[in-house]
Amino acid sequence: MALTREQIAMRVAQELEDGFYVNLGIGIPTLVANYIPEGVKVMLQSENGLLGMGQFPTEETIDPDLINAGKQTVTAVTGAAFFSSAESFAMIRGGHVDLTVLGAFEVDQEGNIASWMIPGKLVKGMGGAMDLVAGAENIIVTMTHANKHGVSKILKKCTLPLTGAQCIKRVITELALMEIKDGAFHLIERAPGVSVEEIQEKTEADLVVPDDVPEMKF
Amino acid sequence: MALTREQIAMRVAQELEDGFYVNLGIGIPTLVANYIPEGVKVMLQSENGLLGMGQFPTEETIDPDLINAGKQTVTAVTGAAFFSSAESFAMIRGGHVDLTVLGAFEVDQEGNIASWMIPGKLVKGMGGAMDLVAGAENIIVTMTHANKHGVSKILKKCTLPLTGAQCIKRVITELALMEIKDGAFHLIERAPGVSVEEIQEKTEADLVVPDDVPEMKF
Amino acid sequence: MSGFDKVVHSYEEALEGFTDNMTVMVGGFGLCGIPEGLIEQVYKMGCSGLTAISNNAGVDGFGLGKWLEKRQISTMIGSYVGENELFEKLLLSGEMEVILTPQGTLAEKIRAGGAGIPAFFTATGFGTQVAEGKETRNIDGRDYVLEPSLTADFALIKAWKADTMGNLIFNKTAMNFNPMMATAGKITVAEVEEIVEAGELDPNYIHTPGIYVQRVIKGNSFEKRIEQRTVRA
Amino acid sequence: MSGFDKVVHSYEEALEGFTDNMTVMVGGFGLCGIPEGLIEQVYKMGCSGLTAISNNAGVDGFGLGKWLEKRQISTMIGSYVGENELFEKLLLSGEMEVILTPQGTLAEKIRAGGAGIPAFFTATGFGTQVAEGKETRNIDGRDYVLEPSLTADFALIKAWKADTMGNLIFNKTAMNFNPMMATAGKITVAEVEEIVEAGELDPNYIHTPGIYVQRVIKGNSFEKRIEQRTVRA
Repeated sequence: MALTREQIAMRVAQELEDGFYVNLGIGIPTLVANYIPEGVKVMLQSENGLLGMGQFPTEETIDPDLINAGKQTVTAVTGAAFFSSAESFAMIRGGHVDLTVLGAFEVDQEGNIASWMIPGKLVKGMGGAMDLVAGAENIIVTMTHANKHGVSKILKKCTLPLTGAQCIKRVITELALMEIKDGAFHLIERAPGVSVEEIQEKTEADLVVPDDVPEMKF
Repeated sequence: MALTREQIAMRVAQELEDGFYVNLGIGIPTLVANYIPEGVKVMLQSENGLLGMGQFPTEETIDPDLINAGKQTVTAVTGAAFFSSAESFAMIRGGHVDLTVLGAFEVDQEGNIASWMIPGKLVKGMGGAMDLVAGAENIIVTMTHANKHGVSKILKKCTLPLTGAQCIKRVITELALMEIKDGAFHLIERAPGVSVEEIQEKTEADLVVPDDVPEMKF
Repeated sequence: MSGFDKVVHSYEEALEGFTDNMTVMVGGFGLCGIPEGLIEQVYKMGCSGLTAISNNAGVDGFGLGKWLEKRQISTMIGSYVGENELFEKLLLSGEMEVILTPQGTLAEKIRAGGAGIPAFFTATGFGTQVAEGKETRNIDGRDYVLEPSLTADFALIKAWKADTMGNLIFNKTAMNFNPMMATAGKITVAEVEEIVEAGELDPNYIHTPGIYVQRVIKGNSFEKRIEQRTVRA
Repeated sequence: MSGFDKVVHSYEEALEGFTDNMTVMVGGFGLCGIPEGLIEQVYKMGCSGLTAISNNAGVDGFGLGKWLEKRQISTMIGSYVGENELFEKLLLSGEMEVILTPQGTLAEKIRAGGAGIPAFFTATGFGTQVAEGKETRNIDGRDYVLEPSLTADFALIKAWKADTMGNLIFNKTAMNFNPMMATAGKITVAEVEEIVEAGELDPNYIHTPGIYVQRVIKGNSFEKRIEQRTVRA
């Protein structure tokens, strides 16, 4: 069975380590915060100027001056710090954030990622995504493996304008966890009940499949 | 009569305007703070991270964490701010300081200044001087016109390693106030009782002398 | 009156000298920490041909969205269009020039402008549209893009509190782009919620020293509209 | 124990992994805001071949002056020799390599190193010895020098207060180079006067967020020697 959005987030959350500073993008990445493993403490960085993002506020504690990068009202945890956008991206660009999780339209086997525009159709702007992919040592991309017509988004070469070049090493989709190295995707884990064949079918890129592909554990 | 150090400082102080942010170097420039004209308020910037430097502390209020760029214990005035060295030089380099006053070993008619080392003999380091001469829109150099042997320090071309190239426009010595333009010094004012001839004699550089050279007024 | 009293008492005075075709930075991230009254005043004045530098362009009908309505902006430099339909329309139709800039690069370009750094290298955007036409260089095995800095004729920013000398503090994530923009405007105008006497802000915790700020105005009122009102049960 | 508890309880622990031939940044301006105990510990350990990055090199017999005594530094990057006779002697004799760097350029090189900017242009030093061998460029009619950034294996800094998570605040002009160095060390060790619980420092006024700080140690005692004791009557 393909993973739900929540299950993708759960699988990503297994990559978190105690003491990590983490930046979670909009969409599925945001959900990761709900599945932080027991005994693991992480600090969430929000690129609009907050280290130590907490849960949503209550109606009583809502504060328009306290939002996250998705413009959602949030809270700050104990030990948080506020700072400017320049300082925030100094952290990101300077490689101080341990893990970044973000979504994508397409990724390819060279490690390129496209996530910010569809020419002539959709222009949301890159926001902080280009800085995040250039700056974070450790990036996980969460995305769907193919579009609703079954067309693969795991490509030999991205077709959309890039967000970053040769920067992506790990991708988690509803079907698989893959690593990119030596110009190919490597299948590391598959979603429970999903066959290697289905993954191959939905992957346009070169896919290296080892003899044994374990199922993800939750 | 040649000006005393105090009189040089007094003449410089006449250049201060109400609302100026000013950086005063070590030596004669420091004395300028004692002669700020009535009705004129200035804020003194100290490049180690203080905007709004005040007078020396009393024995009771002395604080080792509060010093100026000359490493002297000082105080902070009402409305002062503390900040990092990076922020401090952002102010300086970014041209936010209205006036910088600093000393020199030599200046020349191209606007070059040498103030930080005498090869093989004296190396104090440039400290913030190179940044100050490159960043301040408005620089006044205070210095003695010649050394104790009568050798001019107002030169056609500096002989010592430069602090900055083509950045100096105004020089005040114990003998004269001069401006540098079009590759020459221009005599603007002379110290009371000092003859144009004496100034010419002690100036190695090309010196443009107008018909009338007024005396400085104190 | 001291030369360090930066307080002005009307939006007209706050924006004296602001004209058509100027370059203007506007603080804020989304609708958080924007100088609402100053934006409104420029809208009223109707100045056009503006080059606006701001992370976002407000939303339809609020913030910089109002300048878009009146077509006051000829060039927009920002990182995110978001849900602003008019912005997206003007961009796609080419009616307004839009220079989309990565958010961190935008923040750093503004900081650099204020700090007298004319250009710097960054890895952000290498190999993408952002790097097109720009110098690139490999330094110690990594590829970088040379980015020029940004300055502006006016910087319109929002702070929480100011003292009369223009020292500023910001509140929480309403800080965002405001401190860098304060340094990069030839004339920086800070719209604030409260003005206190000099000396009331602790000199150790001032976010923006007064040297960067030319004018301070107490805002009439702040709507502080929320874009994504999210609460827990 | 949480992964965010940065507190260590001995200078040995604070400097674990510090070895010969490393590059080390040391905060402070003159003797103001220097990590006295960490400097002393490196002196005790006797590590040599160090590349030290610090605005000054202490005074004879105190601060980095002690490292000079033991000839622990092979390359010194700083802006000011000042009245430190041994420093001047080692420089003039060539016994120690000294890279004199304008103070503002030094501060910016360190900030850039921490912020992932590998190089930037500055007008400072153009036409002087500082620019020799460096790329220069005329941008919009002004000449600039390209300066590469600096990073270090260890950054040894001094702060006023820390919380257990490594958030720092500095006191007055004892801030100086410390915040930038905190960002540029692979391992940043902060020696502080007081450690408080997380949450006790106001998140709005933290000078250095804990993400930059790997270890925090409460200093045994601070002499805080004054170089120029000036008082008024």
